[in-house]
Amino acid sequence: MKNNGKDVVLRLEKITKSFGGLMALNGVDLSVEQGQIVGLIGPNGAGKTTLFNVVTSLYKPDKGDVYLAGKKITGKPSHQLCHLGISRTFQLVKTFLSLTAFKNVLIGAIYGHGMRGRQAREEALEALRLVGLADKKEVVTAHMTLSDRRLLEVARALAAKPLITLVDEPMAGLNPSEIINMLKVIKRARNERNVAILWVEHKVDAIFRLCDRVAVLDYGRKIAEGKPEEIAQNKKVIEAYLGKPPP
Amino acid sequence: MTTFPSASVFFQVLINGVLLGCMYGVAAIGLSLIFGTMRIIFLAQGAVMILAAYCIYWMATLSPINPFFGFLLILPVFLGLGWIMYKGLFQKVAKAGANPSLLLAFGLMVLLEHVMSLIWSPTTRSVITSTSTSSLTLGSINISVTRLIVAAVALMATALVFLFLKKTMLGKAVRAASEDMSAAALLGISPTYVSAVTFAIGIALAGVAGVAACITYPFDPFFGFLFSLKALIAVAFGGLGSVGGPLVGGVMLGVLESMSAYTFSAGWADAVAYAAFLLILILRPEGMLGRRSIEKV
Amino acid sequence: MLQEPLKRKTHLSIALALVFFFVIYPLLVDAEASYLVFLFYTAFMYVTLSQGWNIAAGYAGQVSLGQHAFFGIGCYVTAITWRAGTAGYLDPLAMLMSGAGAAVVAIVVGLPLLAKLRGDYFALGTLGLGEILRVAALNGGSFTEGAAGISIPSDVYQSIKPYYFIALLISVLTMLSLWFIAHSRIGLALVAIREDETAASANGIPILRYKILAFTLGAFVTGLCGSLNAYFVFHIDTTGAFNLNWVIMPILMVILGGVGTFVGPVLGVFSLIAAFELIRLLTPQLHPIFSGAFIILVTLFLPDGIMSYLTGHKNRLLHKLSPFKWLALNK
Amino acid sequence: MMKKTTKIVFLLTCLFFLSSLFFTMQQARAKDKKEILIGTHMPLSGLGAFTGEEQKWAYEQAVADINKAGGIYVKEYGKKLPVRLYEIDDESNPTKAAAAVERLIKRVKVDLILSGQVGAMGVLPGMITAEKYHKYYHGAVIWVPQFLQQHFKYCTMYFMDPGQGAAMVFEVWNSLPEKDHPKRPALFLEDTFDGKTIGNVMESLAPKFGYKFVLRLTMPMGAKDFTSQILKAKGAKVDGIFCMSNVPEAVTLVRQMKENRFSVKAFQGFKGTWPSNFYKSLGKDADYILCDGFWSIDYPYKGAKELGERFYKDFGRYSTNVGMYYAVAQILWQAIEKAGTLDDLKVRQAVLDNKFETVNGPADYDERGIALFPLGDNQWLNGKRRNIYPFDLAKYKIMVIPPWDKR
Repeated sequence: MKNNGKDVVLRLEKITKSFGGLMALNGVDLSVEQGQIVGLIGPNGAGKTTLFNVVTSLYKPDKGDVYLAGKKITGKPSHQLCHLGISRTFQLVKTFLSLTAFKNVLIGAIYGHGMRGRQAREEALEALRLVGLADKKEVVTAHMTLSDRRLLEVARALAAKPLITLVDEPMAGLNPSEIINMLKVIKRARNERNVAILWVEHKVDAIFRLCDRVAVLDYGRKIAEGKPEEIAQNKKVIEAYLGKPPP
Repeated sequence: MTTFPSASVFFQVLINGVLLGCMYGVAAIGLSLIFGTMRIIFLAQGAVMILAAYCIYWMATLSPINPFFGFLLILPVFLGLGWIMYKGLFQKVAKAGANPSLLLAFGLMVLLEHVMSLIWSPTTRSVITSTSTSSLTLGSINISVTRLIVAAVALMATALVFLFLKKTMLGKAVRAASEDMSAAALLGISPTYVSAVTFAIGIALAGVAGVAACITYPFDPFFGFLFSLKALIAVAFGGLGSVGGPLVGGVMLGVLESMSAYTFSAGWADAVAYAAFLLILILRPEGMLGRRSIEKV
Repeated sequence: MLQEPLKRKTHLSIALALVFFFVIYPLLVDAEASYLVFLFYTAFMYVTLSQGWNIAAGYAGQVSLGQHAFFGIGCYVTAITWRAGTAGYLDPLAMLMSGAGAAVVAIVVGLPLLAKLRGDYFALGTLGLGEILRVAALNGGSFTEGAAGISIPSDVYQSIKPYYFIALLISVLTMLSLWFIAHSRIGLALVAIREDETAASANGIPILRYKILAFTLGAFVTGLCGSLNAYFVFHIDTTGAFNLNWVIMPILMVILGGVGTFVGPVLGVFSLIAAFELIRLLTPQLHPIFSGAFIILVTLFLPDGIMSYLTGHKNRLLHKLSPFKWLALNK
Repeated sequence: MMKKTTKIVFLLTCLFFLSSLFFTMQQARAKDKKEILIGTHMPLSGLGAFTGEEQKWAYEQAVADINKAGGIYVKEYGKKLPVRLYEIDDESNPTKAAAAVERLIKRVKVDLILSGQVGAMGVLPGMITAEKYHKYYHGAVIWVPQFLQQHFKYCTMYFMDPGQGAAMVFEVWNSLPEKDHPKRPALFLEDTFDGKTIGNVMESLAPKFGYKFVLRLTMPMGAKDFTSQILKAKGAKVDGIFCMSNVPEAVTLVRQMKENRFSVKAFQGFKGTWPSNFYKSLGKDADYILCDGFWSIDYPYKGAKELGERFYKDFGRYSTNVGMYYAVAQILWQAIEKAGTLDDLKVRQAVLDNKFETVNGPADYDERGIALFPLGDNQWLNGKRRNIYPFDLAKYKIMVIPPWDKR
């Protein structure tokens, strides 16, 4: 499937998901093209992480489907999705604490992509280099800083050689200089790997600086989508974030 | 297979199951509380129960005090014992995680069992009360008075634990801590204090369960372990961490056991209970009253 | 990094020297009259049982309290085939069948349990499995001979040596396979599952498959031990075969040595057996009391197990994350 | 980081543990015999602990008594040798019982082994282990078929005669007035080999005495509730009970019978109803219940009365067991003297070849190594067991149990 001459990597069609009475996602459509960075923003509880979890099959959507490179993948087990080309990071960092940084990334290379032996090791090193952790590869993750662990997660996700990587608030809890570093890493990842990135973020300015396109969720609905500069001007978005201006 | 010849037999079996289940429930409440804070299967629970039973046995043989008084006496004594146990043994080890605590509990169980066997000899003992074998008759149904008392104790213990957790400041702290120890610490609650309190209450409840057991059954130093195994199943049946869970789970287990013993065969009753337990676990992994937790990522 | 090959070499030579010692020891002494030979035989058995538990619980984080079920299956498969005459005395085929029987049950039961249950619930579920099998064997009619148990005449017994060497062989093979697993991609996956199932799955690890693999492997070696035990005791009944001892002791030994470590459980086995023997020797009448006190003292002063004491780094996080982490994180 | 010294201390302790193992091994059997070392293993903890206590007492009395007489004359050494008893607790666990016998033979290096307890839980694994190392195991408390299955060459057994025991129950029931014979008796059996064995014998012998059991109910070990079984029996109009179980189960059964207003004319208990704690646990409710006895203080055999009184002095209660254990030891002492050696096979042969007088009556082993003794029957009344069988020795006659509401 082509869209403006580029391949559409991930396409969501009318995703709906509710917990009990709460509608967390309501008919969300979204598509991401190859090599594109798409930002996903919205106030707290807008359903951003839920959307990620639907894409990676942690939750099963009530309605709607997920397509990867044109193939329907709704409800396939997480580990198969990783083989097919979706990798992700987590909002609450989930590194394998008792393993070294290198082994963390090696897991991505071996199990995410199915590489073996030397090839897997080289890929892991390469991914570590990309995020700038090459010199810390023998450090046990439990002893790493939050910022390093976030970078490590990105490296692990990239080592799986995905078509698309889902990054979930990679800047949460980082200080300004660490944020700048993370921005560089994400940019580098896209440029070097030509990988599509779907990015949930709280820090709107970071998103606007880097994304090709931004989608905005509010109360489970997509209220806007477009280029960053368009979104920054969008009335609905400003309302969602700041509340309705007094009449 | 035996079918029920009449409705009254059915109700008789049902009521007996419920009363037996209350017995399991009483033992399960303490187990569930300790589990809530320490995240371990407290293996020594059965031994602590029997320790209380021997205290009552001693009291009943050496003094004219009515064994039912034991419920009141055991509570403060075992509250203190639990406090000492936590401060002296578990506090240090709890920091190192669940595994060493489990090991410690096992060591405590072995030690207690054999010390009791040394002091009171391993012969079967029992406490005779004024209600030991009396029963109420409703139509053609007989209800054991002792078991009725145990059921009342089970209800009261559950209610008290519920009130403690929901209404008192300390109880709220315990709940906060059992949800998230580190978050509770941030709120200014000392985790060790909360753990010590919960553990002490758990031990006190084990003591109460011991009193309930000794007025109902003959016991020996090694009787507790198998009993607490059933209590454990009751806890899981009801749902780990819920207040009413142990009692509900215990009653379910008791009814299941006595129903299968009547209709099927007493020899298979245990297996039927365990199989139902496995089935429920698989269908409803969070237990009957447990909340289905949504994983945060 | 640079030291590693050297370290590995010393470790290997220590291991080889130990195995060599154990191989020649019964040849140097009067094996039939030596109590130590019997004690070593018991220790080898516990090494296998401990590592059988350790692989699922320590490495993959799936705490099983149902190892006695697998041990019992091993005992019964051997006893039944032996009685029927399809297998002979110390028959390798019967032993493999016993292990396989335990493994099959592990797969059949493990599939629903491991797919649905986590942490403590899985532990309780496996405990239930052991009890169900015990009752089933008790009511098994002429197939298991119920409470009477299956008796095989003991007059075929010649010497303790074959038992000793088979137990040694099984434990060495178990250690070897554990080593290869721990140092392969499988080991990586198991540890990842223990540390974080969600992340492991998101990184492409088929977690159910690996959990079952670890659980089944543990069941297989436990079944082998059960089989050897059946040949050793000549009488199999429910009390002996499905005894909770077969699950409690190995767990104690692994915790004492160090959960999720390779050498720890071996140290745990030998020090616990040695300590219990010593206590028995010093106080024959009171030994259970002292054994209980010993366990309490060890946990008070060595809460992280012998292994972490020796290697010096106490990895607290490892403990927090091991078996019971699930509820703590998800309440 | 760990302090180096503590680490070294720790390693040294480990080394000490291990080396101590080696040192303890080196107890060679002295050429110059100073004593006869008898090993035994008993359930002093765990499920069978209540029987282990009396066994331990009886063995220790037997040893003290023979040593008071100067020991046993062993011809091979040309002198009287005192007896020393080495006891191990097998924790009522078959695996530990087998390990206990390994320890007795290999580390303690005992001369001969006196029986453990409770059939498959202790005696059978003990015998099998002794057989492996060709050590004589002077056994008791095991059923004949289990004993025979193993074709033992180094073991013997001494136990009650199940056929006679079953016949005794029916004879006792038949001694009631005709109208009070249980017409619809039921079997309450624990799910162990004991329950199964005796249940089968009872069922097969019943027609010979004009009885037929209308129900055969299982009482699982450690079960807490027998109401379902009681309701079934009530439904089947059961009026007589034969119950084989341990004490806690028997106590619970009787309590729940009363709670459910279920009366029978005769209640014969085996195993679970004889201990004095059965009566202590039930009080007056235990009255009229029948219990078997391996032995009785009232037996007219030499030493029986004196032994029973000695037990009463130590424990403040009477035993229906200690005489049997004492007799086991008595037989072994006599056999050693007759054999004139401590050689395992020769002592065993002496056990087989001779007739023995004991506090439990005469004992005569057959060529398979089996000696059976008859069972007695007693009825509880006011805290005392009144001996009612064998009829020729008994001072009392059986009484019918009055219904619960008429007591």
